[in-house]
Amino acid sequence: MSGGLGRIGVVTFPGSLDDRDARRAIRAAGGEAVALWHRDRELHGVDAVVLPGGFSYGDYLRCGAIARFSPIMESVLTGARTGMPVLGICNGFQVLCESHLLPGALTRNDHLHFVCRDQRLRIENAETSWTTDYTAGQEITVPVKNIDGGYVADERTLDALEAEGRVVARYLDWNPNGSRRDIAGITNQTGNVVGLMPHAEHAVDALTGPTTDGLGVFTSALRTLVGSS
Amino acid sequence: MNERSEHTPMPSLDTVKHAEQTPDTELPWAELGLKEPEYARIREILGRRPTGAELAMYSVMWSEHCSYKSSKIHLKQFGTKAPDSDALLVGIGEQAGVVDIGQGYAVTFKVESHNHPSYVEPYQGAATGVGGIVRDIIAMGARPVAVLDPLRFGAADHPDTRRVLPGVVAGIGGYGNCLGLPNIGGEVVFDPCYQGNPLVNALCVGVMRHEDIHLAQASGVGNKVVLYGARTGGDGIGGASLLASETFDSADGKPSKRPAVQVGDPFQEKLLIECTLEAFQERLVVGIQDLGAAGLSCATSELASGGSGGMRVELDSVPLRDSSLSPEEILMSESQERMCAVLEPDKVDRFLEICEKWEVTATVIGEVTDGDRLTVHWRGEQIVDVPPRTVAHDGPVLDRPYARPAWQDALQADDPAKLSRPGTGEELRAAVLALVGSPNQASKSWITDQYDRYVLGDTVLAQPEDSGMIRIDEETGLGVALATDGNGRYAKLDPYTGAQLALSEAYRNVATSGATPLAVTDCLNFGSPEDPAAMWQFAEACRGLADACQVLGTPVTGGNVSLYNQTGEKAVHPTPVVGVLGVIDDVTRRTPMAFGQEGQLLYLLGDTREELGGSAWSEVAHGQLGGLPPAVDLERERLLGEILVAASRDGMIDAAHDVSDGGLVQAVVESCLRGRNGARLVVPDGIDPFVFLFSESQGRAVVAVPRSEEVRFTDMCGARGLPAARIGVVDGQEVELQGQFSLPLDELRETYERTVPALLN
Amino acid sequence: MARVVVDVMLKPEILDPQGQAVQRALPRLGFEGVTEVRQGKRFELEVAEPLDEVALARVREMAETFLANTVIEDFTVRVEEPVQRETAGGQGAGAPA
Amino acid sequence: MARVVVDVMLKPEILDPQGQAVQRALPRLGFEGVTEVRQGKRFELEVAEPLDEVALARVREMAETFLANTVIEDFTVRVEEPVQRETAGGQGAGAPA
Ligand SMILES: Nc1ncnc2c1ncn2[C@@H]1O[C@H](COP(=O)(O)OP(=O)(O)O)[C@@H](O)[C@H]1O
Ligand SMILES: [Mg+2]
Repeated sequence: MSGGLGRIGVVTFPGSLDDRDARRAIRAAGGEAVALWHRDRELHGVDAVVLPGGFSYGDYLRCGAIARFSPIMESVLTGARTGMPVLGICNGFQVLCESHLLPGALTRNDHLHFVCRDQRLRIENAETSWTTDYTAGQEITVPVKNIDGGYVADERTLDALEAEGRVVARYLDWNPNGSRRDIAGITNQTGNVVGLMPHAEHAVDALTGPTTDGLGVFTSALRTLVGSS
Repeated sequence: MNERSEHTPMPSLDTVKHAEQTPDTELPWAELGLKEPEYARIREILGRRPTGAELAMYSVMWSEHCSYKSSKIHLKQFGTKAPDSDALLVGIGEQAGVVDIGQGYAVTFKVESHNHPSYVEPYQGAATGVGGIVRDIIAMGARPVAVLDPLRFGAADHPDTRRVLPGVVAGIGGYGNCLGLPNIGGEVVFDPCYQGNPLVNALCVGVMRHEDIHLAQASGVGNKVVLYGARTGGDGIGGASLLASETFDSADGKPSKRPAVQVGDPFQEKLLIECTLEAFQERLVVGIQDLGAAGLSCATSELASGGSGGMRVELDSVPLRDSSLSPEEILMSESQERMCAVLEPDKVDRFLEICEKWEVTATVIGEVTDGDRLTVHWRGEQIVDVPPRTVAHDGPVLDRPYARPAWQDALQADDPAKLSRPGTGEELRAAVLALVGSPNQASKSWITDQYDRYVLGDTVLAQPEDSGMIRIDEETGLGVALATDGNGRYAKLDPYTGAQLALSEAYRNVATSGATPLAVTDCLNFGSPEDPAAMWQFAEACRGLADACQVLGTPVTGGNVSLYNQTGEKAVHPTPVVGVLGVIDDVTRRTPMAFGQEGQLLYLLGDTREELGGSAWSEVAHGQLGGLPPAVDLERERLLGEILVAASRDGMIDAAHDVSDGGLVQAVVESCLRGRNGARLVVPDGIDPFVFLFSESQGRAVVAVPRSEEVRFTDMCGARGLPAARIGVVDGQEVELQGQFSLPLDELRETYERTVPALLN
Repeated sequence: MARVVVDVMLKPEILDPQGQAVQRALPRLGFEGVTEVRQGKRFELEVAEPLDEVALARVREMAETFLANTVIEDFTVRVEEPVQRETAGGQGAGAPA
Repeated sequence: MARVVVDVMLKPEILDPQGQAVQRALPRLGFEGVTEVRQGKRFELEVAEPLDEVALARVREMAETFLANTVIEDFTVRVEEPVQRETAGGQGAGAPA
């Protein structure tokens, strides 16, 4: 890790929306937020990357399908494969699935509507790069907002995710999008890449979010970076 | 125009020269919606007959929609009666007014209608409505920070509502969510009068620094005019196609099909916002204008008349989506997601670079000239040569006849006092449940959950709070609050009072959240101006709103008029929708609506009289609309507002909710449900329990006061002369009216939440 | 069971932002020579036999009033033999190409 | 210019909420006898000639890597004659039905 603060990059694709919020959340967690541009191949020395929420390329074709081919994604893929912490939130999760960094895909919500709600979740895996500041089984509330948030994968993949403890978070009370097995987030085999449908970055300040429960995602990553430096 | 036989055949291009040579050629001005004197006036201005392209421009710009010809003389009052306000930086007349909110920040906001398109194609109509108002805000130099959507639909259980509402809501959400603008408020009202004519209004608010205000003007000879954004297609050109078919005098010269409906591209608009803001930041732009109704005709003539010189436009440079478009059609096209910027020549390259960065198509289409003419060229020929002001601003002004309709007296005489009322506790209980579960009073979260309220991370309050509140400055906590209101039932009973009540309520909603109301925008949705009754309603509403703004000290900074809202002879209720903007120095001091703390004391501020005309109760219990609307007391509204703002600033209250349609009981139930706490209420002496619960007297709010603050709070009210009656306490899990009834929160929640989903799923 | 396919496309004069976005992305992905892309919907309906003229007329009515929004979209209805689709690495039969 | 059509459908084992919603709505609208509906996408590409095997292979690659997400979707590629579509009140020719 370079210098004092952990440097976490946030990629802006055309149509990214929650990039500013992700940067604010990183700062709130005590990190240094670095804006990254989709056409740039350079990661500018960041220690971790967040792919933010929004509608990259309007989510035309499929969510995340066009963004996945951005020049910067090559560097993100390389980084991810060599252990760099990568978090995809909402649209970012979709980009990670389209890039095959994470298995499965996100499809149209079962009720077919966009939904914006405060959502209770259970953290299932507190050992990924982005969840060490939680405890397994901890319940948190953060906003969900999506229209293509239904997580799908074939049964074998789902079983494998369960067996390997790669389900990071699950919806409680109400499944807002018909995700298989109430899955709200998953991780890769090495735990450095996490895709999360709910918007942790919108729950870092009680003034503007329902809770501050999302802060832990960003503090976790910063702690991971310190640990590995 | 099938019979063309009598007309002199025209060459394929009607140039200025050709028009001079063929003074007697008749153009289809009537089909383009112009009246005979208007056409004569155009001839007089030009000293010859107009070319087809000129006629296209005048006809769109002089249409009701663009010229405000029926409404102008009434809207004038918003200027002449405008209260002195230090806050107003840019007044009426620009795309949107600009208000000073302190600390060097300015805010611009405006509400607009997209009613008719939303009936034809609900999703796209509503979506493009959001797109249009957002471009208005960017064109002032502001970054859009939030939207609100006041909506009116037909009866909740009518099949047409089932068709229109889901599409409208999905369209507003689909577009706004994709732009990344939080939706922080609005309205949903059901009434049979809107069947076949829903009202889809959209409000956008944007923020800038004082020095960044941009106006629509093209000054500086040699400056370049750049068109950027979407390619131009045959959208919304109606009459111009006709003109084109007239001009192209050959069978296969007929234009190909033109779209009946415009499709919005929110992604394109998002890019447009980003690249415009980046250009502003680098101070590249001299003048800017969005392309809305009347497209290039509007943008070029307004930019040119706003500046000091003339303008020359090369129409061949306009990037087209459909190569069969005629020049008339290109000038009239209303294709979405386009903007026009005026730049000094040495800034053009940098501007195009920014557009390229955001993958936005941008083209130089003209330049500012030293004459005072707007000229348009096509294939090397001049097809337009006009004084721009005459197109943009010298449209006809009509003083249409208006008259109080004959039925108004009978309507006002139909007093709800004669309606049977609940008497016993049991009956009151049932009436409360019926009210809370009625479509107009029930929870709208089926709708508002389809809107992103979190994006941008500055939303401090959003639906179902009284107003939406946005933090503007993270360091200081400076913020703005917005609310929209407009009760068509009240306005039907008395349009003058109805408009004032719309203002009163929006004003009160803003103050209830702890913000000081500063300025007003309005969308006036009325019937046909050709009907003297509708015109009277319109005139009365304007007069009412202008008078009330004067008293409250809140200038109207801009707005929109939507006329012809009717199906056949049947007009919608006169529906003035009023948006109020307020400022709050520190958003952490906001007052939410939720009764969050058990044991806090409930106070009702203001006076309760028996006022049931136009009330929710009369609608729900009897399907009745008659009598007089509640009395307006603007001085009281102002005092109430001051108390609510002071109480919020000094931490004397923990919650507040304004009392409006549905009366006190509706307000208390909403605050209880939101806070997950019950309330025990006592009817104050001298009031009938039914009136206490359901009256819609204005100038009221219910507040929750921590016991430690009670004396300080009541002393303040007493000293300022605001009646404050202790009506109960936050307690338990029921809403109880002592000695009458009690209602478990669970039952209330069930009733409140099930109605709208049951109607729409 | 018979399979009926209803294709719904935006009318040619209507803007198709989705198709445009796809088309603009193609060169970046190294696919040249595609001058236009339109994106529409395909519905596959399993319909009870017999699929006679009456039944087909009903499907056409359904397409017109429900599956397509004829204000902005056109549609086609046809009965189709089930085809085998290509999947990843697709050596699937595909349709006659 | 040749027109190539790429149809993309969710794999049979993947839940299709949109198709399901359509299917559930049909009886309410008075259309009986439709036992299943799947909703997918149809892309119409205008491709520069000549559309030989090499060009078609490129289109297939494009479909596989981009137009379809083969984790959840299957696709078909075919060259198509332009058909006339039905519009409202549609007496349009339609395709062979
Ligand atoms: N179409 C809408 N979009 C966003 N918010 C809405 C909409 N309709 C209603 N709301 C919100 O729901 C809440 C209740 O609305 P309403 O009863 O009209 O408020 P009030 O009577 O206080 O003006 C408000 O916060 C309002 O902003
Ligand atoms: Mg209110």
